[in-house]
Amino acid sequence: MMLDGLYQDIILDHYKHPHGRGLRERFDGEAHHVNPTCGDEITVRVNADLSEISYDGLGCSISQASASVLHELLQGRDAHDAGEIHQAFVELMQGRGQVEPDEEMLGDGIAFAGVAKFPARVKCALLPWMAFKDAAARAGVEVGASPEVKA
Amino acid sequence: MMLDGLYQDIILDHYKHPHGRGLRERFDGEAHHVNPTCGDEITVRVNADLSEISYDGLGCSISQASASVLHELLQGRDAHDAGEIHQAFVELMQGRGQVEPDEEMLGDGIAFAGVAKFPARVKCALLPWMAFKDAAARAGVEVGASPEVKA
Amino acid sequence: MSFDVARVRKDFPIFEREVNGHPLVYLDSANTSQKPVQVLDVMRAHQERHNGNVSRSVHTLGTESTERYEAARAKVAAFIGAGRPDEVIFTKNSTEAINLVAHAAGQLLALGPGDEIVISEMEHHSNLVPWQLLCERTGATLRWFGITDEGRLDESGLDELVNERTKLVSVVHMSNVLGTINDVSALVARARQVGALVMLDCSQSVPHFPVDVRELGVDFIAFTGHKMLGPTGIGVLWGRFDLLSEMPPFLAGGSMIETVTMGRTTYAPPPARFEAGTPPITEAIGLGAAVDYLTGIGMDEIHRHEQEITRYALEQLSAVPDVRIYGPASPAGRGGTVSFGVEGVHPHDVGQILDALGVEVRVGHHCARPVCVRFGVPAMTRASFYLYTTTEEIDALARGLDQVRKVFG
Amino acid sequence: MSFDVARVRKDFPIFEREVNGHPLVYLDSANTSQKPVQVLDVMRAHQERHNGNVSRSVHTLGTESTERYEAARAKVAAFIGAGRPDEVIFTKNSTEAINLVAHAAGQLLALGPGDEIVISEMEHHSNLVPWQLLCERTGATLRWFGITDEGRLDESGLDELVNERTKLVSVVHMSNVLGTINDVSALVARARQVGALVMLDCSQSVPHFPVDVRELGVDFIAFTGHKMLGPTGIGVLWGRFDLLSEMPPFLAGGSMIETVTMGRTTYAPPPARFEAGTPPITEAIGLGAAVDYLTGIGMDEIHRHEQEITRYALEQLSAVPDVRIYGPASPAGRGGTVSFGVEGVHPHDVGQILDALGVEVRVGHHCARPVCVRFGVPAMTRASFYLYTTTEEIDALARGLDQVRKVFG
Ligand SMILES: Cc1ncc(COP(=O)(O)O)c(C=O)c1O
Ligand SMILES: Cc1ncc(COP(=O)(O)O)c(C=O)c1O
Repeated sequence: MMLDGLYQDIILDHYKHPHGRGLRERFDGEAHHVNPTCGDEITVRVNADLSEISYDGLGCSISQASASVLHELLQGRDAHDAGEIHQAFVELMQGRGQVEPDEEMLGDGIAFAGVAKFPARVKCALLPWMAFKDAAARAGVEVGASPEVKA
Repeated sequence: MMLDGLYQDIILDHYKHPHGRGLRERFDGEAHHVNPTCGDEITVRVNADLSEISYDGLGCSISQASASVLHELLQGRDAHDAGEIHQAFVELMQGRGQVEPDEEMLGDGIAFAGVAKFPARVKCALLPWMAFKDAAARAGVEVGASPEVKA
Repeated sequence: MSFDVARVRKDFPIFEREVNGHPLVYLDSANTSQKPVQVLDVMRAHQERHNGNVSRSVHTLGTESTERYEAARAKVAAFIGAGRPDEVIFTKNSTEAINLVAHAAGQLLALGPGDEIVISEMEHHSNLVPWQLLCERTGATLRWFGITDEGRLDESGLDELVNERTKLVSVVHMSNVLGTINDVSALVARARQVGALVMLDCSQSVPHFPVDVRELGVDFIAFTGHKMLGPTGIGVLWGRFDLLSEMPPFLAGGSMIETVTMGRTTYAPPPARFEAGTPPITEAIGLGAAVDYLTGIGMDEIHRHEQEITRYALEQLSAVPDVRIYGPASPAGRGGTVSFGVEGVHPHDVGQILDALGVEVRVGHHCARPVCVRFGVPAMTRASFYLYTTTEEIDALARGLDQVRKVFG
Repeated sequence: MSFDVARVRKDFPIFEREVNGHPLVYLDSANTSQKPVQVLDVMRAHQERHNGNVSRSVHTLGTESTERYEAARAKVAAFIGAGRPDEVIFTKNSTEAINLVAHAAGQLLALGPGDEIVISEMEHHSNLVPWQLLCERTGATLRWFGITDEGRLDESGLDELVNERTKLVSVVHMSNVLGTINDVSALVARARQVGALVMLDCSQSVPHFPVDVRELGVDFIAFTGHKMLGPTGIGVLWGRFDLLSEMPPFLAGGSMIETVTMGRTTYAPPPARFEAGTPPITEAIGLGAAVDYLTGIGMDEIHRHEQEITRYALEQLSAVPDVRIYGPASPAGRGGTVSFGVEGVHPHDVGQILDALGVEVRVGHHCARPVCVRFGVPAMTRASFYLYTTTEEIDALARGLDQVRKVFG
């Protein structure tokens, strides 16, 4: 069935057992993003040195698993690395399934390669990443100029 | 050619040699009507006893000839007769070519029977008659409740 | 002649297609309906043979187009029991129709601080945001009916909510989320008592059961072509003629004027006054054909069929473990739109797995976010039916939900 | 490959029909254009195979519809040289597009007494009445350019007319009556000097010659699908993205929101913010197909063909006794729209006799009454051309005018 690409075990796993979920009290930047089409919401908080990245939200398996993966990939990185990983993830999502993911850089994130073939779900996967970018900017961290995302 | 029904000699004659054209100074009721689609305009003035009906306007052969015929048919009639003739003319125009005109009542007006087959021109033919009805009402004369006309 | 859903389905070319390798199971008609070949043929023929602009020319093509366009108006008027065709205004959708009233009737009512507009928590955003904006523009206050736990309009506070300060009440006739059909008789009576205008959002009712504006006793209704077998790009505002006659224009431009000078313009009577610019001509004609099609089958028949499907769907869905239905639990007083949740699975995921099985349902807040908030969820899954829906399609939905529970179990 | 009008005509099914026993001679494209089979096929296929609502569902039909709808937006954006697809807003026609700006930009500019809006005497009512109403709402003053005897925009008073009080200038790019193509470079430069916004009504230009919004240097343009081989029910507003981003919504409802509560709503970014409700989906896709068709032939080629036809028509019409042409007398700086009068014969009668010969021209004030007033006539007769117009059709027009003079001679 067509869903194999979308609901990889890795994604379902992150969804059922999310990493780093729950907002920390101390943070330097916060952003709240909403997907107006489906009502999915996420709040992301970061420290200025990215030593802490926490989140909470309501949403589908894709957006929730994506937040969990984001936490795993970016927490504790420096701004430069975080920017590179961020950019790679965004490019993967916007590649309509044509981009070959770099497992070394994206780790569990490569499980999202299949999502890129479902245009309606790409924004689910990107929701936490866009919120993270805003939160980081508010904490004074620029994670690179990723291409703009259409709501 | 299809025009025979529309441009009867009688109509062209009234158009080229209109009866009663030119506004009188003395009147009891006046109305100015415009056909918004084509910009045709007419002003009609009447005395309370319908002894005088005058008009002036800009428009196509159909509306101008119709005003001339109206003048000929209604000036000097009493309100009852004018109402009957008015009603007969309106019915003829709205009959889509299915109404047999009464020559005794409508005189030269029967030449307009063919106009009824051209929906876009019916309002040209009716323009003076609607203006007359309003002018008469303002002079205190009711010429009967003719069916409403769509602009 | 009894209703034959198999024969009806033959009129809809889209049912020949597959989705993800499965026959299409289209359960999203509350979002937009499919179109029978009869409607598509009329539109195509018009564009190939009679295309011209309306109300503007004496030439044959223009006259033919005008006649067809006006005939569509007359058909729509008859379909909803309007007193006269001139009470029917063609817009691009329901949303424009409601905005038109919010602007033009809003201006007519000369709203200001202290005045109140009443809507409900059950509204589609299209019957909510225009009134919020009207209140912002004028200083009037927006108030609303709540929703009961059963998914019905909570009229317990009717007399307080609709009071001497109320200038206009606008509520949905049938909820696009809960399926609830609102009996508005008490509301209309109360509005009459206090002299308030009443508008009904009939986007979900006119397509599905007989609606008669005179019986309803309201002042305005809005509905939309694409939900009733017609094309996109066409909607309808119906209004009482005397009210429309008093209303100032909303959109301005060609064809809505009486005469224009650089300094001043006077306006044509309704409906022209409210149809600025070239209208959706082919689309109006297509809507006329859709009305012919619906009338040919009979709105009573269609309603009866949908009631049966709804009863069956409610039974089947109730039998699926972990499924919770929002809105009235029995077919009485509701239409063929059923929203539900699957415990522990986000609607997006439900919809995605169903789509993989060819079952097309809508997920999200359905442009009625306050309804979701009322029931404490960010989103719902919705299956909605029409004259072409079969019990086999409901079975496919139920099977799909088993699959959903398997993946996320 | 050179332009072959005979081959082009084969794409338009309507040219097979007769009118009043004569082959159809369609000289009313400025009113509405005919549609090639390529456009009709794309629309039909969409409705038969892919119909679903846009931006709302995760299901396959909804995704396909959304992709096609957004692809149409991208095509239209490329066609007019827009910086990005999001600068293209789909409306129902030009008229709605202009009203949108009159409301939303009007609100953004916070207009009040003392502010000025500048238009021209050459405007279609759709680019005139919305500004009159805006001035009524806000107390701003409406001012306008006159027309020279040659039918050109009178820019002699430019610096006084467009001044520090001017907040917005909106003029027609090509007159739908006189055929004049306005070179707006001086006007745009002056508007920039005083900080005024500039809108161009491109309803008659975008269909007929290459238009590049960046070259024009304006802030907004409006145009309409049915005049450019597309269907009715679809129009376009293009605006600079940064401006659109600052503008408040106009029509409100589904799909234009970010989040909604009963008390407060926040809005989506452009273009969604300005596309409330279900948009004309099939119609936008049809417009995309029309843009493909036009691009396939080439807008330069189309313009060149129309220039030749116009030259021929101006010659032929000048040769008919008693005919007076309004507007530029040579093809330079004008398009393929020629208005004229026949001495002593009302345009209605001219049009009627031509129609009897199968020649479809428009008569009346062409929704631009001030232009008629400027030239001292209540109405004009207008012949307008497009890529499918032939010299034989011009000959038929000339022969028809001989007949007109015979009947009324
Ligand atoms: C110059 C001009 N502006 C605006 C319009 C209005 O276009 P629409 O009627 O499609 O809104 C037209 C055509 O009718 C036009 O020729
Ligand atoms: C109840 C209700 N009102 C209004 C609308 C808006 O209709 P449209 O999007 O066609 O304007 C819809 C559907 O989207 C609806 O279901």
